Parts: sequence; C-alpha cells; structure tokens
Amino acid sequence: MAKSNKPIVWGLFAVGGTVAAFCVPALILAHGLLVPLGVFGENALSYERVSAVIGFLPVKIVVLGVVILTLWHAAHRIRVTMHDFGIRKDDMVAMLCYGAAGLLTATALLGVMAV
Amino acid sequence: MSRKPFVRPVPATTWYMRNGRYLRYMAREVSSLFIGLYMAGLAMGLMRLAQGPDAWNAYLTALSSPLALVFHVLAFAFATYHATTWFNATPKAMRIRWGDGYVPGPTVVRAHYALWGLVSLVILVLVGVI
Amino acid sequence: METIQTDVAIVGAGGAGLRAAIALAEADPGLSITLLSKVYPMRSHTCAAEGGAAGVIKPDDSLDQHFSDTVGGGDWLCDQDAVELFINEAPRELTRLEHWGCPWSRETDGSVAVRPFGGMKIKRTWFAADKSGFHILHTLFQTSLKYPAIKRLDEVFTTDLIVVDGKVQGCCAIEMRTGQMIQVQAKAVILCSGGGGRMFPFTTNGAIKTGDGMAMAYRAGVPLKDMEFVQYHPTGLPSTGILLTEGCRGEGGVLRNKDGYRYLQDYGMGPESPLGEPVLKTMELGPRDRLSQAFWHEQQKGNTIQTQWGDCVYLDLRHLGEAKINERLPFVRDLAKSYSGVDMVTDMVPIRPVVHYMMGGIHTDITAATPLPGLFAAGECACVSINGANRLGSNSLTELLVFGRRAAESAVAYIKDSGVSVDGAAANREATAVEARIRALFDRPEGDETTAGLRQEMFDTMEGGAGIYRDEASLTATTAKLAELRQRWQTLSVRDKSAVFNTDVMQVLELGAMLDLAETVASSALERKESRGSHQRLDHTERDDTRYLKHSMASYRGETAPPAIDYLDVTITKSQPGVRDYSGAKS
Amino acid sequence: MSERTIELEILRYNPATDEAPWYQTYTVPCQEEWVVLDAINYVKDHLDSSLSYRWSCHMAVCGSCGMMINGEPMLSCKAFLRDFGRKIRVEPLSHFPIERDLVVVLDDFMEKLPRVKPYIVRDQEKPIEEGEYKQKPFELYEFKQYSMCINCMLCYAACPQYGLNSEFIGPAALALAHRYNKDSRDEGRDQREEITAAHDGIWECSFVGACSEVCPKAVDPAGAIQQMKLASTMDWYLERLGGVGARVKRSLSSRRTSK
Repeated sequence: MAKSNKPIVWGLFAVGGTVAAFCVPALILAHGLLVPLGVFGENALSYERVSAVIGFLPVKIVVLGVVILTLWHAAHRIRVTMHDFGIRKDDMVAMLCYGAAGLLTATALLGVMAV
Repeated sequence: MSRKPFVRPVPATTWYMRNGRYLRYMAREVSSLFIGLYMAGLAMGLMRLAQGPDAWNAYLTALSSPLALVFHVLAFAFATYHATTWFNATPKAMRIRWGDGYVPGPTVVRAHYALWGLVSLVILVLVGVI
Repeated sequence: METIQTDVAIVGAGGAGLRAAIALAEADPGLSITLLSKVYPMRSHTCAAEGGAAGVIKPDDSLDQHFSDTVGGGDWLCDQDAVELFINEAPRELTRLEHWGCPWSRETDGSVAVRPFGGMKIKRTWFAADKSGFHILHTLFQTSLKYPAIKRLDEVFTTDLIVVDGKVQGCCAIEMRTGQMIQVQAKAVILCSGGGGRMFPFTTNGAIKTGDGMAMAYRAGVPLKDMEFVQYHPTGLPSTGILLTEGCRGEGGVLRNKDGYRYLQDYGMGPESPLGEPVLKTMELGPRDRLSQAFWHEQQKGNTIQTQWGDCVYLDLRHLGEAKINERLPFVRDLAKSYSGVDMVTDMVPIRPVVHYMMGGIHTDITAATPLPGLFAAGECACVSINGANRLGSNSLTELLVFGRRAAESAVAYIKDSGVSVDGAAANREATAVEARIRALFDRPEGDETTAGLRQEMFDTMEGGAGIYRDEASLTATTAKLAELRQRWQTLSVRDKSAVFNTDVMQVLELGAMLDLAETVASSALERKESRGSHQRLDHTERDDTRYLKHSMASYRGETAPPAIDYLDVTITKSQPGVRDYSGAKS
Repeated sequence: MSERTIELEILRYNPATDEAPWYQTYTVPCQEEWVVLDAINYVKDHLDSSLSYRWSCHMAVCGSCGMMINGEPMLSCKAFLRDFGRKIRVEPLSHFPIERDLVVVLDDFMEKLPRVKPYIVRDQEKPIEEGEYKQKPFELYEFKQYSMCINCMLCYAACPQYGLNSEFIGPAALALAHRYNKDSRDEGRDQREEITAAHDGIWECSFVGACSEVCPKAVDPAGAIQQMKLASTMDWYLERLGGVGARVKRSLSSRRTSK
C-alpha cells in the first residue's frame, strides 16, 4: 500500500496550528475588534505607520509567516471538517481548500512584497 | 448459516450530535473556518495596503462595519477555543525528555499558556502603538 | 458438521497454548497447527497473573537453590526430575520472552530486575511491574501473529476429545458464532486449557476457568493427578476475589490481624522481620499454603475483622510509600481503590484467602505426554508435577513456557516417530456421537433445575467441605453432595435453543465439567488421610510419608460413579522429604 | 449490606428471531458495591439465561466485557453502580456489527492487528545464550504505556472516524505499532510504516481524542498516533532531502536500537 502524501500538508498544518494558537486570538482582538472600535485611537493602523513598519524585511517575513502558515493550517483542517460534515468528495474538497490557500498565499506575498 | 450480524449505521452528516465529546471536537474543527476566513481577510488587507492609502482606508472602514464586528467576535471566540485545545493537546503529540521520563504534561501546557500570554501582549501593544 | 484436518490441535490459547503453538511453528514450518480457544487469546486467564515468573539469572542465585525451594515448597510431592528440568529450562525461556519484547522491569543498568517471592530463598522472580501475566500473554499472542502456520479458531468451545483405537485423533468443538459443531481431526492434541478454580465461590479465577480441558481428558480415560491440592492465595479482595499479587509481600507488605499484630510469627514463620526489610522465606515471604492456613487459625481465634463479605485480615503496605507502590504495584493499587475503596498508600487493605490455582491436573510425564497416545498437556490443566502439594508463586508462569514448548516438541516427535495417521471415518463416527450428545442437551425437558442453582450448591459444598481445612465428615458430605449434583445435572436443560453465541449451553457444559472435577477433588481429598501442603486435614494433621508420599490418581468411571482413586510413586532424585522450615532458622 | 434496585435496559438481538435489536428492561436487586457486570450476571443467572455477553476476569485486564453503558464505552466490570442512577442502559459496543445481544463481531480488529506487525522485528536475532537485551529505565518507559492495551475495543467504539470509515486501522492497533516502534529492541518501524503511514493508517485520525478519554488503561492511543504523524512527517521531508536526509534518518533510528 502506498504511503500517504498527507505529511506534506500535515507539517504545515501542525506548525500553522501552533502559530495560529499563539497569535490569532490577539490579532483578531486587536485588529478585528479593538482598532475598529476605536480603543487604540483614531489613528491606529494608519496607512503611513503600517506601511512603514511592514517596509522592514524582518517584519515582512514574520507577517508572511504568520499569515501563510495559519492559512495552510486552516485549509487542511477545513478539508477534514468537510469530511466530518459528511462531504465525501475528498479530492475535490482538498483541491478547493489547498487551492484557496495557495491563492491567498500569493495574495499575501504580492501585497507584502509590494509595500 | 445462522449468523446475521446486525450493522448499526452511523449517520454520516449528523454523527457528532450523539454526544458532547463529539460536539466539542466539531467546535474545535469549525474554528478553522473562522481562522481561515479571518486570515483570508488579512491577506486581502495586505493587498489593499500595497494598493495605496485609499484602498487601505476603505479596508479599515469595512472592518468597522457591524457585520465585520460580529464576525470578528465569533472568530475571536473560536480562535481562543482553538488555542486552548491546541495547547492542551500539545504534550500528547510532542514529548520532551526530562531525565528518565518526560516533562510532565501539565508543565508543558502551563508553559504554553504563559508564552501565549506574552505573545498576545506583544501583539496588542504593537498594534496599539502602530 | 465442518471437518478440519490438521497435524496438531492445541486446545487453549493462554500462555501455554500460545507457547506451544510458536514452538510447533518453529520446529517445522510445514506443520499445520490449529489453535482452538473458547475466548480470544488475549482474554485467556494468563492475563490476570500479576507477580512474576521465576528463573535463575542472577550471580547470587543457583539452580540448586531454586530446586530445593520448589521441592520443599511442594512438601516433597514434586517429581524431582521434572523440577530439575523445569529449573534448568526456566532462564532460557524467560530470556526468549525478553527477546520477543516482554517489557520486564529493569535494574538501572538495563538488566532484567528480579523481586522476592514467597517461599523463595533468593530473589529470582522476573516481573513486569504487577502485570507480569498480562505482558507475557500479550507478548506471546503478538509474537504468534508472526507465524502464518498457526491457524486460530477463536471463540470455539472444545467439548470432547476424539479417541480412535486408544489414540487421540482430534477434538470436537462448538463454534460459538454459528453454534455449529466442528471436528478437528489431528494427529496429536495438546491441552492447554487452564484450571478450574471456578468450582469454588471465592476465587481469583476468571469466569472462563471451568476446567473443561481437564474434564475432557478425564472422560477420555486419562487420570487426574493430585486433584486434592487446591491453592488458596492468601491475599484476595474479599468482595470479588480479585487477586492482590504476592509481589505486595515481596516488596515488603505485611499481614496484620484485627489488633494490628503480625500473626504469622505465631505459626512457625517468625521471628518477626523488621518493617520494610523483609527476610526471604520467612513471615510474609512464606509459602501460600502456610499463610492461608494461618489465616484460618486466626479466624478460629477470633482475631479477624468481620466485614460484610466475611472474615478478613489486613494487608499493610503503607510503609512502602507512594513512589514505590506506583512503580512496582500500580495495578493492584488501582484494583484495591476501585473495588474495595481503599488506597493502600494510606490505609490497610482488608484481604482474605481465595482459591487461586490447582496444583493437580491431567497426568503427564516429564515430556508433557499423557498416558493416552497422541494427547499432551501443559500449563495449569496439566500435572507434570513440579508443584507438588503447594505451588510457589511465580513458578506457574515459567511452567507455561517450559512445558508449553516441551509439549509441542513431544507432539512433533510423536507424529514423526509413530508415523501416526488419522482414521478419518472412525474419527467422524466419534464426532457424530459427540454431536448427538450435545444436541440431546437441547432436547432435555425443561425442569426446575437451573445452571445457577446447581452451581450455587456446588459452591456451597466445595467451600464448606473441601476448603483450606477438611476432615472425614466434611469431605464425605461433599462427595455425597457432588454425586447428587452430577445426577441432577443430567436433567438440567438448555433453555436457550438458538444457535448463535449460545452462552446458555456453554454454561451447562462448563458446569458439567466442574462437577466432574469437583468430585475428583473431594474424592482424592477424602482418600488422602494426611496433611500435606495445601491439603490440610483436621483429623489427620501430620504428613504421612510412609503411606502418602504418592500422587493420587483419579480415574473416570462413568457419568454416575465417583472416580477410582489410585496412587503413583513420587519421583525422588536428590532431596529426601524433610521439614519445611520458614522460620529463617537455617539457610 | 445495603441493597438497591436498578432498572437495567439491555439491547437484545437474536439473529434467528429478530429483524432488528430491541430493548428489554430487567429489574435487578443489587448490592451497593456491585459493578454493572454483576447486575448483568444476575440477569443471566436468575432472570433470563438466554442473554449473551462476554466476560471473564472481573478485574479490568482481560478486556472481554466492553459495552456501551449509558452511551459511553466502558468495561462493565469496572462500571460501578454507585456512579449511576436507577436506570442504566446497556448496549453492545458501537461501530461493530452485533452478533447477538451484547456480543459484537471483532473480526475486523483481529484482521488488522497482524498487519501492523505487533512483534519485535530484527534484521539479526540475538542468540539466547547471549542473554537479555539491556534496556535502560528510560528505554522501557518510552514504550511501556503503549504496551498496556488490553484490546478491549472501547477506543474503536469511541472513535468516530472508525465509525465513519471502518477501513481505518484504528487506535489500538496503531498504538501497538507505536509500542513496538518505540521499543529499543525493535528494528521494524520502516516495515510498519507501509501500513501505518498509508491512507487508512494514522492519517485517517483527526485527533478527536475520544479513544484516549475512554481507554481504561491510560494507553493514550491519540497521543501515540500524533507522535507517529510527527515522526512520519519528519521522515517524509528527510527522505526528500537526499543523502543528508537519509543520514539524519539513519542516525536517528540507530540511536534507538540496541545491538
């Protein structure tokens, strides 16, 4: 019987899951809730400041690392979750999940590198 | 042949309704949908940043819409749930040797929670300062 | 009826059966092996053994010492040639098990650790914490999966041997899942079917230990040897009979009566050893028969604790400390906590003697062969006899290995030397008769007798008349009662008429086997007018070597008659009967 | 001696007469300290001799008497009545075909177990004369927990992935594979990976963790499977690193094996 090729994505899933666990709750809290609610003031995440910070290469790498790893973590787990919900077309689900993760990876890469 | 084993079917789409353990598992798995959508939004945001100040400001405005806020409240809850389940399970998957045994699971879990607190604080401060 | 043809059939897939199967597969890969078991192999009762397996490996030990401990422990009723062979083979077998992956507990340098055990002058009991039997069984079972030649028939209840022209040519069995009869035609059969402790109400034995194999051999004409010797384990949980390993005492646990007094010193096992420093072969490290008998005397004196499950004494392990208990005795700690609500780290555990092991069994010679050509036996169902009148703890797990393998080798030699072939037509006739007998059970008219009712009466009479202490009156009453119960069994009907997994018919057959065996126990005990090892008579309190340095042999005389009791000389090679001394007075 | 009466609701199924399983309720007088198995034995002995179920040791080590008790897979010999109310529902283990009453068909597990080679595999056997393999306390500790499995099948009854896909090798068999992989005497991991790392092996597990929660012997199959995933993932990447990866892999495994 052929060995499964799941290790490729599972490695990303595991590392991404750890990164997501450490970073995502605080990120959502800060960037998705506190900033829009004005807790950090009117000028929080202003274009100038954000683009200046992301201009640094080390920051680019960290931000991309968090975003991309978390995306692949989510993509893999969504694939499994679809199976758990009774959707049994695993090949198609996998293609959609990983395809979306790939597209979003490219989007994030393009975006960050262009800043 | 007198045998006639009876097979009880497992409902493929609703099996997890059978008990609380499975429901908690599904909640953990569903966290990936929220985390994934959130990250998709963030990736888009980074693209908007590259497109210039107007695009970025429109993105920030969109973030304050009620719909976005509701989504982020939910996403925050699921992401936190993901984090706790993830940290609690870590010592099972990764065992760290310590003398003639392994670092006790609860110690590993507590260390993760401490680090999580620290990372979260850094993120909050950074976003607050920026 | 389905017919299976095989070279060797093994009945029972516990430690001995699995060891025999592996030995057969290794002896000749071309051999076809059929391993029948009424349960899946990993359910076999070997899994419940806790303490360990004895074998000489340490430099301070010697084969001679293991020999004299065993022979003295058996009150000189052991066949000494068999003991010698056993002791010589023991270390190799235990090492082989280590190579197969058995997780033996270790010393810090990585070598196998040994612990003290009752009646052993030197530490020589290999152990895997307090689940030694469990690990041995699973190691053997898992290792057996390597050999495709071993064809298992799991959950197949063997009912009878097929005997053609005075030779065993297979066996008949009920396939539980279909209810169909199977005949396994074989050139040789090895019985590894375990003991029958379930004929007593309070026992460490699992429900499956109903002595079916012993009864099968008995009905086929093989004498049962030394059946009066039934071992009580001194430390069982009172409510359930759950075993608390002798390792508890090996690690330093002590027995106390209701006043907290270590009473064993009053029964020739003193002087009292300091707490936490057990002295080998004295006090709590005395043999099981002596300890159980001491309990009985304490009970007579009113020094026991009355509990809702009867009289008890205390097993005290508190001084060992939590760390040692968790390392060496985690399983029994959990058992005592769950089933008796007592944490042995902080409290003393109420315990009482419970039936544990049958020294007697199917008569075999030193090669594991029975007098019936083609039939071999090993393990608790057999009596070779290395255990004599009282088995030392940790000898039986080793016995499974040594004699399981030996039975296999003897079976192979028998097949090759005798050039035996199976007479299929005659075997089929025998099997058809067996099938008719089983079918007839279903046709018995439904009367008032119930399996549970008869079983309870058997319990009562065995406990009352053939327990730790016996006398003429109690044994006469018991034999009479058992004769009556065997009669009444003839009218016991199977209420459940269905085919698939019919445990009702299984219980009827098991009860029949137990009643046959119980009668051999009581009759042999009645005839042995002396006290020796686990057989203690209140009316004949001394050992009598002139008349009874002999094996008793119980032979079958039909469905209604009691067994004929005969005697066979004990083989003595180098140790003349002496005094069993557990006072620590001399070496 | 305190007594109580319970209502035992038992799933019955006789293939000869029943189209489908049904519940039968028995009123059982019990002792306070009884386990559910004692109550079932009472039914068998005094109320209904046709009830079929498996049991033997009554001390949680033979693994025969696994059942669903109030929906939870448990050993009935270790399910104390004191932990339940007056009404107790007993069913055969989930995810297995019912042979009869509380007896389930175990063929599937018995067929899978040998496939993971649950025994010591070595290139070269050590002669008995050379004595035992040395095994340091840590080397024993590393696999001991996974050797405690009694094959009671509670984990399969708890595992939803096994329920959804019976091709899945499942928790107990995988934990046993892990037990031998982690044994310092063993050299068979690569052979076992052919099965364990294939589609129906560890990758069918989504780490629900139910197996470990119901395990009566604290084996933690879920943990074992995650560790196998981690090791298998490392292998996958190392195998694709060419010579360097192969060297790292070799040195990782040779460190473990006692010669």
